[in-house]
Amino acid sequence: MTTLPGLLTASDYNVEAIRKDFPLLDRVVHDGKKIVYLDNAATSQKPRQVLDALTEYYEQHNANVHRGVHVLAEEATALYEGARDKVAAFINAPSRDEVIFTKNASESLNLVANMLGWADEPYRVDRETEIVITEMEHHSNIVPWQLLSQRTGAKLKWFGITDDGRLDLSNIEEIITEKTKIVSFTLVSNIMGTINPVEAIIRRAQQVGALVCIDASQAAPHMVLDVQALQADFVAFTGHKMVGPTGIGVLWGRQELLEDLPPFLGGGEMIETVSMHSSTYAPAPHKFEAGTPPIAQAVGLGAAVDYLSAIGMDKIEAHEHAITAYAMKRLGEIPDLRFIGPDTAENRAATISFTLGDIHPHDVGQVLDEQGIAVRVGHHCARPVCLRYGIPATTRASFYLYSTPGEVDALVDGLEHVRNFFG
Amino acid sequence: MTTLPGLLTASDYNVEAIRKDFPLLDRVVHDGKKIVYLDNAATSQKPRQVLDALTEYYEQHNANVHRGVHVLAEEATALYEGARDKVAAFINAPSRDEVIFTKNASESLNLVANMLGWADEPYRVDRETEIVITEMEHHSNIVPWQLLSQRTGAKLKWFGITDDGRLDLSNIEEIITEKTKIVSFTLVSNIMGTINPVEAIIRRAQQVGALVCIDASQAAPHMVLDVQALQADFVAFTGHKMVGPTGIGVLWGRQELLEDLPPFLGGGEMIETVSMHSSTYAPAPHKFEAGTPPIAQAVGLGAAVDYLSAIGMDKIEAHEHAITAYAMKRLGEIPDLRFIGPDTAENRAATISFTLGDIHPHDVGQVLDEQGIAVRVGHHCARPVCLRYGIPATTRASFYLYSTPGEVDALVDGLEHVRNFFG
Amino acid sequence: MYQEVILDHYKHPHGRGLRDGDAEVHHVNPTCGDEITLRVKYDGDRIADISYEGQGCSISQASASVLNELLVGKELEDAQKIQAAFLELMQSKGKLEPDDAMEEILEDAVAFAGVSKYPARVKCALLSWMAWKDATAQALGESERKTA
Amino acid sequence: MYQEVILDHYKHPHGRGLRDGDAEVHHVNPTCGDEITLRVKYDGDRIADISYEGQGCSISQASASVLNELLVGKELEDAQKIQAAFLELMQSKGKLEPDDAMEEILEDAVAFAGVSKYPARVKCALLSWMAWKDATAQALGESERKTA
Ligand SMILES: Cc1ncc(COP(=O)(O)O)c(C=O)c1O
Ligand SMILES: Cc1ncc(COP(=O)(O)O)c(C=O)c1O
Repeated sequence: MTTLPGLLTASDYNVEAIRKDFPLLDRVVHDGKKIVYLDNAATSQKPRQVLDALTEYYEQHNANVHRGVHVLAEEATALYEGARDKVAAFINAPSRDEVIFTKNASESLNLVANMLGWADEPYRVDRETEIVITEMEHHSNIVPWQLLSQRTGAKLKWFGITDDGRLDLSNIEEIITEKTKIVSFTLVSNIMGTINPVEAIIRRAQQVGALVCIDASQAAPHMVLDVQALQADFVAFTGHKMVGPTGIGVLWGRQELLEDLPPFLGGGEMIETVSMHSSTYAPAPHKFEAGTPPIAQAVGLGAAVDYLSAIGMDKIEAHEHAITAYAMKRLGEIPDLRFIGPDTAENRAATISFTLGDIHPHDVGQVLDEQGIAVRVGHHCARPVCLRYGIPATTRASFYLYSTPGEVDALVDGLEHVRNFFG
Repeated sequence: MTTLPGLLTASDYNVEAIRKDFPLLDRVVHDGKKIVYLDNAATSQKPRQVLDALTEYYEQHNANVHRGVHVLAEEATALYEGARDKVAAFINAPSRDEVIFTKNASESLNLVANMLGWADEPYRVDRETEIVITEMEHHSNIVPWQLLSQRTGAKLKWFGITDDGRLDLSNIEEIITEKTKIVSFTLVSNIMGTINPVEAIIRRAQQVGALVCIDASQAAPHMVLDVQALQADFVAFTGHKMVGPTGIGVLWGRQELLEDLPPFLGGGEMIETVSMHSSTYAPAPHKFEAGTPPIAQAVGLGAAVDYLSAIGMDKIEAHEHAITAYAMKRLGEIPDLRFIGPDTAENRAATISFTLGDIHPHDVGQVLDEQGIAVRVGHHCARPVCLRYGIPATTRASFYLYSTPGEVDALVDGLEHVRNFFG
Repeated sequence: MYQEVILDHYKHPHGRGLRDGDAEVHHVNPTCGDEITLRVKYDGDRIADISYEGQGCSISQASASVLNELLVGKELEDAQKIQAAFLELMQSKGKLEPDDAMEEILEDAVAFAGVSKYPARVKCALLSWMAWKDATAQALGESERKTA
Repeated sequence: MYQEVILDHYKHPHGRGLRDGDAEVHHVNPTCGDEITLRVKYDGDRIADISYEGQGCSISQASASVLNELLVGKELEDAQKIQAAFLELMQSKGKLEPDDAMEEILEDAVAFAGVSKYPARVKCALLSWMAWKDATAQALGESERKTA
């Protein structure tokens, strides 16, 4: 398999060595079958380095942050704030103070929606204004905007999807207008793998003075993410999909915005001074981090970005691209298999959704599982995409830095078995 | 020291064996001083059993929950939902579906405030209605209500504090009135250790038909918590203070309320069905858990409540009470030491705040730290209490299940040293 | 879990299609998008017909077929006993070994015992049964709560 | 970190009390409740007086005393150099070993070198210096942003 086109050679990218860092990949299921984990778009596995960082934090340094003069409190604070530095560097943020830790990408996106709902002019979203999203968003980038729209009276609009799984920007001037306050869209579709054309959308948004929020949950784990190059106003992503722990997410936002916009959750840590009558708030990022933060999880995310950076996001991207191209080719040879989303490997990430004749995805997933192959089936929290294509669900295989051509082969063999079983 | 009044004997409560479960308690600081950790009200240390549960989750079962048919997804879901069962049993909840996982107590309290802010009648908080809190709340139970009051026009009222650190309920009929929609107060003060008289407040709230929210952040770790006996409508607490991981909190709420009240954060997991035009929501608790939850952290909290339950919350409470009584006695003998809060061990938890002459708490804390003794200094996120007593800050020592009389002695010796140093 | 019986019902469903009924319900399994529209027709207390249309996995389809086969023609009381037994089986987490008595009540439906080991699939198997319960409540004018 | 010099300034503060000034500021360290009210009086570009009142720990009190001792009587330009040097020292995380040149500029203030190892205390040491900077900006009519 080393002759795969585009696959980096072992000296450039030692996938076997990488796999050894991930204890779960040795897991054996269903009487002796080694797991083939192809559910990375749902969550990634964690390397030993991240687990060690968590354990070391708890065993050696655990304390609450920001409030103490004792040595543990200072160490914990330094580790927590050090993680912020690491994440800031990972996404090339102009300032560390622009990195807000949340519990997941969903909280990050709700945070943006609520900041704007409670903001003063010129940011305020109200009944005179419009919100723009797309039909290929994850529910976490749909429902917060539906709630905001219901609660403020703002109109919710969206871009449609073309037959081949791309954003339909043909009517961009009607969708994004002078009334648009915020455009929020995903950089990479979690169901179809589509990589969206950021520039065209940002250009139009800037023309009309709308803010732009990018959901990078499926991008941050897989490609070089440079918030300055993106030119967005907010970028959200989530730790557990990028070899980090559960319970930690990130919202990056432009400093002036974070200064001007109101807080969302109130409590300890986010205040400057409190009296019973009124309170003032700490500067960002703390203004948006109420209560004891996910300290260990931030430290774990710091270890995760260290891990990914040491390998190199460009190499991870190249590796995944080669795997994706190979998977598209082999899957494309299966009779009755229909891709939901782009049918080439260009401008798409390592997430592939498909249907298999009229075998229900639940059955596909179950029979694959019996063979030790973990894929996801369902609407993948992007039900409007299923509605768009008139299907109840898809089967989705998603790859990551540790995926191998051999795992693609296992998937293809598994699908053959599924076809015979229900044939 | 085994002759301490009220201290359980080693056969009933083997504190040395308990200490062995907590790796951090072996930590050595400042050139060879073994840590004396008396900052438990800020956060607790974690036993090996909890750390092992986290590692095992990540190494063996890690997957996203609720959405998959593969074996890992089913195991992860069973573990996550199993943690909900454990927490429900720990607080004697009538139903597991009343237990909502959040990221910390602050999120839990903000969740209640926002549910009520967006609710329909009869729960809706608006300009015609009133919110009641107390002067001894943690900022996390003040700021969410200030925000709600600002954003809805509702009036914020509060109970004051008596000179000896108790709630002043003398004007309860004027504070809680027919206009009151919600009364939110802490069961145990995180700065003074006061245990508040729940019954009197609940009785009055029920008279006027107000909902009651109890902040049990400082209670859940230290005493038997029975939400049915409490008779409140909501109870909030946080994992990291009860030997659990950071990044996990709990809101318990009465089932009918959770059914009737609107969601707060929107996204994956909390929906029933989504279209671009509108969405419907899952039944509680999922309605209130948007996005990938803190899965590993919930599992860790499950292990934490297992750990605490195996020892017995009643025994932990008795142990802490004996330590507190001893500490109050010994601290009371120090000249110039003034307790902030009740000066007896009755109806108070193992958290003791004090001032030491006019030596600033920062200096007290720093000099104690140099001796390896970790206490907290400052306003402890309860600045109104400091304002009430006309002091800028306190020094706070807080004990837990692993605290020993020897640690009390170390504190007392340390304070003598502080007095000499600045004397 | 894919017993021959299940695959058979899946490939050759009984009584599929929507026919005249006293009440119609539409149930959805939000986690996987399985859907069913189901109508019941009563003749007094006797189930005259259960007709349905839906999309979903083999388990949900086969289960609807088995439901039709088992319940049509039965008295309501007997049908409820069957439904209760099926529910018990599905909630058994694979720990209930169907005995002869159970087999007598559940007939083909005992084939679903294996499904009960898979929490994510239990809902698929129960979808049509819950829909039937709901439709029955409506048809007979009771005001039971929806238990989706 | 508690050098003799620091304890001395703490116990016997220089120039404490509020006197006449061209501008007054009130700064707070929200993490610990340290507070200072500080006034500056300028005589052209010369600092005629820095008067203050506040509550706080030994570090913040001693630092205000040192500030007064060092800056009163200086030309603004020289004072700013001293302030910059003190800021650099405090942000050095204990890694800057004050040399003779620095000692010449900072005099007693070099005693705070040890404090720079303690992030939580750096703000205490800087409180009065930031207040002075702010008050100076106000007094001289500049519109610098508050850097609390
Ligand atoms: C009484 C009380 N309420 C609420 C909180 C907030 O908990 P968390 O910081 O975990 O959100 C705390 C602790 O910080 C507390 O002591
Ligand atoms: C594109 C996209 N956005 C948002 C999310 C939400 O992330 P989380 O569930 O961690 O909040 C996900 C993943 O679930 C996703 O794939």
